Amino acid sequence: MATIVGGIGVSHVPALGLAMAKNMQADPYWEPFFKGLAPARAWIDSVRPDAVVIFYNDHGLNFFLDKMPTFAVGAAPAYLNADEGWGLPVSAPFPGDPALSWRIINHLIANEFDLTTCQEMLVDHAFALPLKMLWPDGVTIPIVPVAINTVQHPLPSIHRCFNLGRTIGEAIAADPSDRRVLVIGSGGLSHQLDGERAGFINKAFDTAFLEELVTQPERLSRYSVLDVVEQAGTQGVELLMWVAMRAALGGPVRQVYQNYHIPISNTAACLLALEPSR
Amino acid sequence: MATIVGGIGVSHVPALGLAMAKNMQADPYWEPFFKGLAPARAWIDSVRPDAVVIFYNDHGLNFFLDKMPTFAVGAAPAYLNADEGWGLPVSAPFPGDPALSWRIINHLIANEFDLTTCQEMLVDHAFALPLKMLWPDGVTIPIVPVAINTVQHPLPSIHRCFNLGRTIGEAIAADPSDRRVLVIGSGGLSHQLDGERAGFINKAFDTAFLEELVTQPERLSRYSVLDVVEQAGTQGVELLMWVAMRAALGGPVRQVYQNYHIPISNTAACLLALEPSR
Amino acid sequence: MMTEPQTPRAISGTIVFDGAEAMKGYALNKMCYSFNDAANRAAFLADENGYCNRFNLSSGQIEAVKSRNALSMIRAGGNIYYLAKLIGMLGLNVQDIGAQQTGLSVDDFKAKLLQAGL
Amino acid sequence: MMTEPQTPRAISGTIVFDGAEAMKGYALNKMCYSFNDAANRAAFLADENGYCNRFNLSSGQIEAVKSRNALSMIRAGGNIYYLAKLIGMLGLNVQDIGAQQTGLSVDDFKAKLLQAGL
Ligand SMILES: [Fe+3]
Ligand SMILES: [Fe+3]
Repeated sequence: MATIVGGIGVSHVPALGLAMAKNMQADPYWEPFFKGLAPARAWIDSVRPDAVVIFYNDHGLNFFLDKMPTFAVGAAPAYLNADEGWGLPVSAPFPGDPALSWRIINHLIANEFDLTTCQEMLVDHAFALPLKMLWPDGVTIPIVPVAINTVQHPLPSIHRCFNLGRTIGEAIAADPSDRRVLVIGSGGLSHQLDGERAGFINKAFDTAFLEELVTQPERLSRYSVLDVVEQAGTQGVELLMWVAMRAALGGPVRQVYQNYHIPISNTAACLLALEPSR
Repeated sequence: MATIVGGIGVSHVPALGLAMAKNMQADPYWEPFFKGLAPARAWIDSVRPDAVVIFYNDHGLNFFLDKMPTFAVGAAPAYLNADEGWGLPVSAPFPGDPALSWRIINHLIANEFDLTTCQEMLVDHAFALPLKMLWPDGVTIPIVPVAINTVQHPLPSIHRCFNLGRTIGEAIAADPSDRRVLVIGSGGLSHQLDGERAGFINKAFDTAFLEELVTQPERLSRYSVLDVVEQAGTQGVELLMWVAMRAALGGPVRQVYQNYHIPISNTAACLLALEPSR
Repeated sequence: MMTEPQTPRAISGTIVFDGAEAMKGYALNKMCYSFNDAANRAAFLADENGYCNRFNLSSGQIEAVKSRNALSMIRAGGNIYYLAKLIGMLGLNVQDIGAQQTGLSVDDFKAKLLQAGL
Repeated sequence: MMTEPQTPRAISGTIVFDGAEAMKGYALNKMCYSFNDAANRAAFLADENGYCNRFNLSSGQIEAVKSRNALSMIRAGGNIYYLAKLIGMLGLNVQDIGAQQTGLSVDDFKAKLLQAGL
């Protein structure tokens, strides 16, 4: 049976990608975030994942408002990154895991998730950057992308994203292979790029959110999406990715590592590593 | 408050469109189906709808396997028909009802339907033909399209489609306008175009299905989608549209009119008109 | 609510287009989807091999298309909703391919359909 | 499970991009989405008016784009995820538009961000 070996929550701020492209990881501005990667990489090496499921939000590369899915699951043999318009170098293609994708799709639709399935799918920086940070020499293990809409409201609720993650966790647990799956939630934490409140960051909310995410994630469902907008900013809703990642891990977890830093560009950035308690 | 004035279930066999394009409605082959339209049109005139919600399945015009939604709701000011490749004349644009679309979208996502929303959407013969049949001079009342995947399995279950329809019915009932909404389910009945079983039609199943659809539609959930494939054919799964239409009507209904005929092209064709019992 | 995917089952004379078929048939179906556009239909008719190669069809899929045989195209992963566009532009209708797939003459296939209504 | 849509609420300095905004901003966002393609970025830069008209931007949207003012573009229905592509190709980054939207200098805006971490 397949197992989930752990979960990573991580920010995908485009500026991190530009900093990596320019090899500035050791510069004083960037170092407080990038120093968090070494322990995460060492832990990943120790848990030996051979597949990844990543929850991320597309920023207008693959999806537009003509066909905007709430939840989209990739089922492609490979995923291409592409030009997003603002200068991030394009990554090499990423390997897919269609068998695991279909396992997840079949289980989700049987459990009344109304997926959009994607046998071809361009993946943006929210997908590419976490993988680049965690596997700087290129990721060779196959990946299942799960995109959650954060562009156009109404977004799915925290409760719905929690159940999405939990149901994907069940699908993985029921997989007859011996896959060792790492689950990634890519986004956040608190930030707001648009409006007179641009630059809004809420350390107190992030701290409380992270604490509850680890210890009693079901309780986060008390926040509506608009609560999250109010407390964490318009792009702080990317926390939905973290909720889905945490829910996929199931029951109690051990926090392996956390590195929270303000600011990276306009964002409260974080890397969190979690391991299921056995 | 808006009300649902009735429901129509109707086949969308492309051959019907070709027959209309050639003005062959009175020919002996076509007349048994087309004769059913006059009473339906008269009844529609009598219930005076001023908006339409139509459940239909896209046949590879707007959606491909790169972004295949389970449920997609249109939210466009107008919907264009287009060339589908096999010769049906292209219809004039259809007016949309974005306000009602968003009312429905908001309510569905709040109730944990994971929609794909479409602010631009090409609509195929499954959308255009029923409207053409029911409004031969062109439909001028605005329309909300709801597309249900029948192309790629797993399809949503009958239970899920029932709840989709029911929840759309609730959204309409909660709309503060005085809209009078006609709900259409476009598809079926039993037919199979592909495989050694091509030409499969099951009158006994259709008859029993139609009877239950009217009187106790919840019971239809005992059929899995594969049961429907087995009993009604690979394209008989278009019955999902009828389930959603019926569920939108809510409680008891009165059957106004039914015209079931075998065959139109390879299909058991039907027109059914239902009115909520008051 | 179900908690497990439906168990696949054999339905005689029927291929259920599921994930496995969708993977197998992707290139073929993508080509057929392109036939919504008249210019693409003309390009196929002008250079069938070149057009198939442009969409990376497997050699088996190219053979299936060449054969004009619906069962072969379906077995190569073709989905009838997309294949219909190719079949239509080749001048065939659903009754022609119904006859072809069932091994009947078109007249006998039509008679069988009429029979289903009695 | 909720049974009613969330009640819209005012969040200061914040526009929630919902259905109403999505309808209002469709043309503008569609244009911005096109800027994933370098050729389209070049076409815009070569003939801004012509490019905006090709996407049927309203005159208010064209003015907002011309102003290079992020708040105006957002009020015209622009969504930040799509606007980011336009803003980026105009040589601005999120800190430049953060400063612009909050009426601060870029240095003061950056200082405010640092402050949030203390
Ligand atoms: Fe982001
Ligand atoms: Fe159909």
